[in-house]
Amino acid sequence: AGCSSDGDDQERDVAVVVDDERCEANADLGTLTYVTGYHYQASVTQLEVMSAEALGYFDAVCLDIEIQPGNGDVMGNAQLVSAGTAHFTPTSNEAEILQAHERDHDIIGVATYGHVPISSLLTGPDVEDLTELEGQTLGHQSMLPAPLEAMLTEAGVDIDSIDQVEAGYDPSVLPRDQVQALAGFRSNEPHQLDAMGENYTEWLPEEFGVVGSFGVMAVNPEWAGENPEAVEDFLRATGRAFDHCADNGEECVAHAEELDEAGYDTEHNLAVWESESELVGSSTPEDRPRGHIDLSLTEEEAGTLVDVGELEEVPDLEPLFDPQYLEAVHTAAEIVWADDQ
Amino acid sequence: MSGDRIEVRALTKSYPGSDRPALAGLDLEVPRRRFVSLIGPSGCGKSTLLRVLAGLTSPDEGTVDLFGSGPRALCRAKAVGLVPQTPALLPWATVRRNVALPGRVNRRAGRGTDTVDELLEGVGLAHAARSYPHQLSGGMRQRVAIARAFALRPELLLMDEPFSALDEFTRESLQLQLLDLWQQRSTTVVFVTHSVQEAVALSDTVVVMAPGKVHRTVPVDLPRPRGTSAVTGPDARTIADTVRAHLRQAWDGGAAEPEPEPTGAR
Amino acid sequence: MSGDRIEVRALTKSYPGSDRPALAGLDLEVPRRRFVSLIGPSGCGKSTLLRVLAGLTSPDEGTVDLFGSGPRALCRAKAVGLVPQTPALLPWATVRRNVALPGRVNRRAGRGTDTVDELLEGVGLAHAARSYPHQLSGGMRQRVAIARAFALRPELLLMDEPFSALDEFTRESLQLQLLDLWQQRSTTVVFVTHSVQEAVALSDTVVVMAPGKVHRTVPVDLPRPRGTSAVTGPDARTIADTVRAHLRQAWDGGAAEPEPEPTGAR
Amino acid sequence: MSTTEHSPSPAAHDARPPRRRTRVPAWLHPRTWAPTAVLVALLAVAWQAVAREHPYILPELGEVGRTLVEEPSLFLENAWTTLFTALIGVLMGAGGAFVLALLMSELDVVRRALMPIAVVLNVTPVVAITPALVVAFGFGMAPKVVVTALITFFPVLINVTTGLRSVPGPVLDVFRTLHASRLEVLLRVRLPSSLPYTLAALRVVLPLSIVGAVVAEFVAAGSAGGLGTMIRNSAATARLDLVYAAIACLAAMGVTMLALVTALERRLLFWHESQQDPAR
Amino acid sequence: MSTTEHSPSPAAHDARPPRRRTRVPAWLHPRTWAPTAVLVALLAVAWQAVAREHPYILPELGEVGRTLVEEPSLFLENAWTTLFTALIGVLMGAGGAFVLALLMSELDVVRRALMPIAVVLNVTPVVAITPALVVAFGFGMAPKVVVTALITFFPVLINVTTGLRSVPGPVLDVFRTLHASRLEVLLRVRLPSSLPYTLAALRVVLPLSIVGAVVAEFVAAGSAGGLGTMIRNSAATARLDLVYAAIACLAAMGVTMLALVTALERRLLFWHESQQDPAR
Ligand SMILES: Nc1ncnc2c1ncn2[C@@H]1O[C@H](COP(=O)(O)OP(=O)(O)OP(=O)(O)O)[C@@H](O)[C@H]1O
Ligand SMILES: Nc1ncnc2c1ncn2[C@@H]1O[C@H](COP(=O)(O)OP(=O)(O)OP(=O)(O)O)[C@@H](O)[C@H]1O
Ligand SMILES: [Mg+2]
Ligand SMILES: [Mg+2]
Repeated sequence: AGCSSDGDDQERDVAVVVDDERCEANADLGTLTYVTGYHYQASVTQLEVMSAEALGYFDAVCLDIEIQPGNGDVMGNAQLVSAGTAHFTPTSNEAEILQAHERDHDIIGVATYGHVPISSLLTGPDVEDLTELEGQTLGHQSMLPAPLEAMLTEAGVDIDSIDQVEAGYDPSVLPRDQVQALAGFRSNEPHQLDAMGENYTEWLPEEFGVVGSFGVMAVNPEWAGENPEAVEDFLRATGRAFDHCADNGEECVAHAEELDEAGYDTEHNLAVWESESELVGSSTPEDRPRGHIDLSLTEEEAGTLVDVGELEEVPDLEPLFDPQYLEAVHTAAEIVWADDQ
Repeated sequence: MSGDRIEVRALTKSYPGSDRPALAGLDLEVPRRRFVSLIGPSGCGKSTLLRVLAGLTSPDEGTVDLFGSGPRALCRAKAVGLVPQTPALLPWATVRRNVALPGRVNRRAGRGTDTVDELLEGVGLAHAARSYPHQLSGGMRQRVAIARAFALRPELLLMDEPFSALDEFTRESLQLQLLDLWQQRSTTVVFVTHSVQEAVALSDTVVVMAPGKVHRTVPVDLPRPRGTSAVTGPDARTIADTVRAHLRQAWDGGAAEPEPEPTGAR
Repeated sequence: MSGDRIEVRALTKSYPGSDRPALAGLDLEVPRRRFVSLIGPSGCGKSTLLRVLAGLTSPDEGTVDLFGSGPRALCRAKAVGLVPQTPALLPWATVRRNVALPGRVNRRAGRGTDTVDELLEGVGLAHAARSYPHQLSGGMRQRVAIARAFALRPELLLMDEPFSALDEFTRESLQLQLLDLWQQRSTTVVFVTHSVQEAVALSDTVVVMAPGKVHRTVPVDLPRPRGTSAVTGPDARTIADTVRAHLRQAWDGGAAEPEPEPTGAR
Repeated sequence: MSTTEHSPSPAAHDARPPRRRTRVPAWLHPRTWAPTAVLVALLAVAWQAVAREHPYILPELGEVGRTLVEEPSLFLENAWTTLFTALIGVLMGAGGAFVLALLMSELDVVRRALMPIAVVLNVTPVVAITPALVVAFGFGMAPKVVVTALITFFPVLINVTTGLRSVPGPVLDVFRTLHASRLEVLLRVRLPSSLPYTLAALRVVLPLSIVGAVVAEFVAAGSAGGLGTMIRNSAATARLDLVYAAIACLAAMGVTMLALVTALERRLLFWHESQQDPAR
Repeated sequence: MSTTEHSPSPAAHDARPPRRRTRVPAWLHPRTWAPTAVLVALLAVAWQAVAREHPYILPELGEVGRTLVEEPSLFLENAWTTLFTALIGVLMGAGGAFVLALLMSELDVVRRALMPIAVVLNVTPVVAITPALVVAFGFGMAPKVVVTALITFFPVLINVTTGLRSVPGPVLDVFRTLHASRLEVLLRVRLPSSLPYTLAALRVVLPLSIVGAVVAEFVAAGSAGGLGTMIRNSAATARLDLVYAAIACLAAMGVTMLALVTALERRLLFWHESQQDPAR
């Protein structure tokens, strides 16, 4: 079952890598809940958590992590974390941390894995310029991601003239021509449309000079402040798992599939993982640890939010992101894992 | 076999889940325009016979011939009036609308009807025309059902203990109206009653039923119109006593369980 | 004002939405152990009076004293048996369970009851014990209701036209059982009927009602036990004629609408 | 030692002079509203206690009230959007179910053919097929109306079907001897007989239509307005005061609808046992 | 020229020898299943036509069938998850409603106090409060059960309340003279009288419980399995064959539940008008 956290049936030959005191303190916290963003999808910030559990890395840091599948509602998850029902949850990008903050949810980002926007805009193959979308319909999932809005603005599109609708998670609305443009994740919808054999054009925000991020791990700041070592060790274990999964995608996706009960599209998820982890690699500077937070980039991303009217002003970012947990478990770009030494 | 009578042959009817048949080979002949009373022990099948005649249930075996056609054909002609044993009024309709019902239902048949007000006055319910059934006493409800059956001036009038809940004088008045109707139109009346006296006073023939069968048919040879004297006279007495004797036989034979009878007549 | 009688004073009862009161200042006294028949035109308030006596409805004005207590107190003692005008059986229960009902309900009152089988045999329904009400004829249902009321051997037995759907002999047999019950126990019986003959045959007193009121009280001074001869004898005739005359008056006075009466007696 | 009972009291208020009844409307009497008022007050206190402890579960009532008062037109407009969808939906759903129930009760073939399909429709979670509905009906109001109609369809179908069969046998007998057509039996007997069931279904289904519209706004792509959209957006932004203010509007709509059905019942069912004097 | 009617036919099959009836079970007779079969076949053809044209609206039936057959255990397990939630939910919801209806029918105070609150609960779109429910009840089955219970509560409450009031007056009179306690009247008269209404409610609410469970799986965080989760995920990946295979499972569950209620009705309502010979 998805909520099983000890999985006694699995092989666990990983030794404890933290000292006894720390191990005891972590164990004393009892079961901690991580709620995924969307089901058991093999995204960055999800697959490595599921794999860390399966590979026994959480056991190695004496954390008892319970993995709960989310339903795709980021703000709902933010609410769960603020309320203390869950302890860790991913958000799609840093902007969502700001938005959650705007909405009085108490969460902060502790790691940002991708440093380019993951959103992309899909249109039919014959669209040559984004201004052609004026007067057309654009579909999104609950709201148009800020990077895409910024991209459209950059491209000189009069956004007000575009009819925006919520189109759900089924990308086939695009080839059906119910929408002429579709907001999506570049790791998701394109793969689906490819699988359907449909033609489309993908528009990437960075090509219009728009910066962004994806794959943010968030926690409740108050709880994290009280239990910094647990947050550190959570990041340690997932970082370790990321390393493993970067080379063993198939194995890790199989771990995710294990959790799922309702039918898992392995192929699609492997594609998601591979494209996202690749983006993480390519957007992380050589000398920085994976997941590092670059507040200057964040500032810029926040700026686009202000430009598109999502935010009134760029808030004080310091309190909303706390890189120290991640830094504490890395030396330079390498994760600290006692076993290795 | 001819169009001028009701002819029922070897009628058999068992209700599902019941061991004793309600009708067990019943034969009956009623010439047109005749007034026939059915009398018999409780549960002997009188209501069932009436339901078969009205085409409301079909017999397991046997034939029913009503003036050369079948029960359904006669209903189709709007020629059948039924007063069921329970008044069966529409609870959501006023007395007036309940009585007006036959005139409204199936207008195509277009049979003339008495005006509703006359009918209501006839049964002494003019003052209650706008009441609803739940505001009526038991006898008043029964009178509404009677008025409703009279409304069509039917060719065949089937009445199941219509006067059982009425006091003697109301009953007398309604009996007279029934006889009126019967004589003005060529109505044939099949009348179920438990009152031997009533049967003798009204009918041409009294059919005494034993469980599932006709036990005996007693002709009532009294002149008409029958005044109070004729009905209470010695001839009537004799006939009533005959009927009563047959009824007694039917009752004794039919009671499957010995009835506690202190007189020990059995 | 004393514990040995039913005393009803100045009873008034109007149903909402009705212009004529159902009871209009009715006075009645019934000594304990008396057998009283109520007779009166249809709709004159007999059932309403019974419902007041049973505590089922409360009068607008007037007092009800039942042997020194009120209707509810008497019901509480499980001393009231009611046979309503419609049988009111539980459709989902067998005949046997329907009759056994009073014994099961409110066991605390712990009044001895006849065995159900005896009761069923008494009303001639032993063979139908396992039938359901919808499988019974009208008269059979009525007999179930009677057996149910007998089951408690109540102190006050209120019967609303209990025998109306029964043939003469079944009726006779049940009358005898009723008298048995009445004599064995100190039962007081208030008995609504439309049969003058039945009223005279059974009761100590016949109360003739006019709409809303007691019109006249006729004592029946016939010796008991009353054999067939006593009931059909000249004394009985005289009493019956008296009752009938009063009933006629009540009927004439009460009928708000002129009834079509060809005899022109009015 | 005699006891006289002036009013033997199971039906005690029969005895009161009727004038009394008409003078003060029943609903003004404390007996009518006091229990609700007391319970509501208690719940409010409990609510506040929870709200103070767990701001993520419930908002404070004062806040909800303030939100409602501040922008009444916002709520009125959105309520109207939702109500409109709900009403059209229930009209189609309940209306269709009613007609179908009539057909089924008359034609056994129809019943046998359609009942299994109705059941399948009923267990199909509409939220699951809203994407398909949007594909089929576009982004406008249509898919929402369809969702509402689907949700309200089944309770009406079942109750009316049961009701149409609940006719006393002797009444049918009389109609049969009158050679009433099936249509006449249907209109004059079966339909009125089924009224208690139909009205019970309405009681269930009218509030349900509001839920249906809200759920549709929730899940159907392309919802610009309506209380459902408002609730979803407010929930996403953790504006619980807005969420519950919207729910309060929904509740008001639901209660009003039920009151209407109750009034209708009084008018139409005066003859039915269920409407007789409760003290009998 | 005389016509004799052997079987005057409105109740024609009364006349058939009863043996015939018992030998072939009714449901085996073509009369029973043919209409459904024909309509289903027609619908299947129409379905296929749409599916070929618009693969995004409906999947081809063959595919759905293949999906079902390929991994039966997947569907069985998820169906069981959903069914379990649904059953616990309906047990709580319908059970609670039943008990509350009893209380309401006996104690007017309870009715006046709780009815408005029940209405408010009924119009509260549960999807709107699932996040709060998850916060309140955690990730497990509890919030889903609560959603199901909330959805199934109201139809039972309304129907049972109406049913408990539908008792013929004279029967109550008899019980009153027997000085039956309120409890006895309730158990021996009101409850059996309300059965037709209660069973109609069950017919509505059992399939509804499945919908409730599915919706809950849809919207509540922490759903790893169940047909609702399956439908959501498959819809997101445009696997319409999986979606409709899951819906087919739901339909099968719903139809089975209804068949059970029908069987129950036959057993319990033999005495009620609605169960009498349809040809009377
Ligand atoms: N529920 C009611 N609402 C209004 N009026 C009623 C109601 N019940 C009875 N009545 C009226 O009260 C009067 C007396 O009725 P009641 O039933 O007592 O008569 P009854 O003497 O028993 O008549 P019957 O011999 O026909 O049974 C009648 O005029 C009747 O119309
Ligand atoms: N629906 C039914 N199911 C089973 N048995 C029935 C049904 N209706 C009537 N019977 C049985 O058929 C027999 C005849 O019933 P019927 O109603 O014809 O009698 P009846 O002569 O009218 O009696 P009563 O004078 O009491 O009205 C009875 O024994 C009765 O139990
Ligand atoms: Mg009969
Ligand atoms: Mg009466």
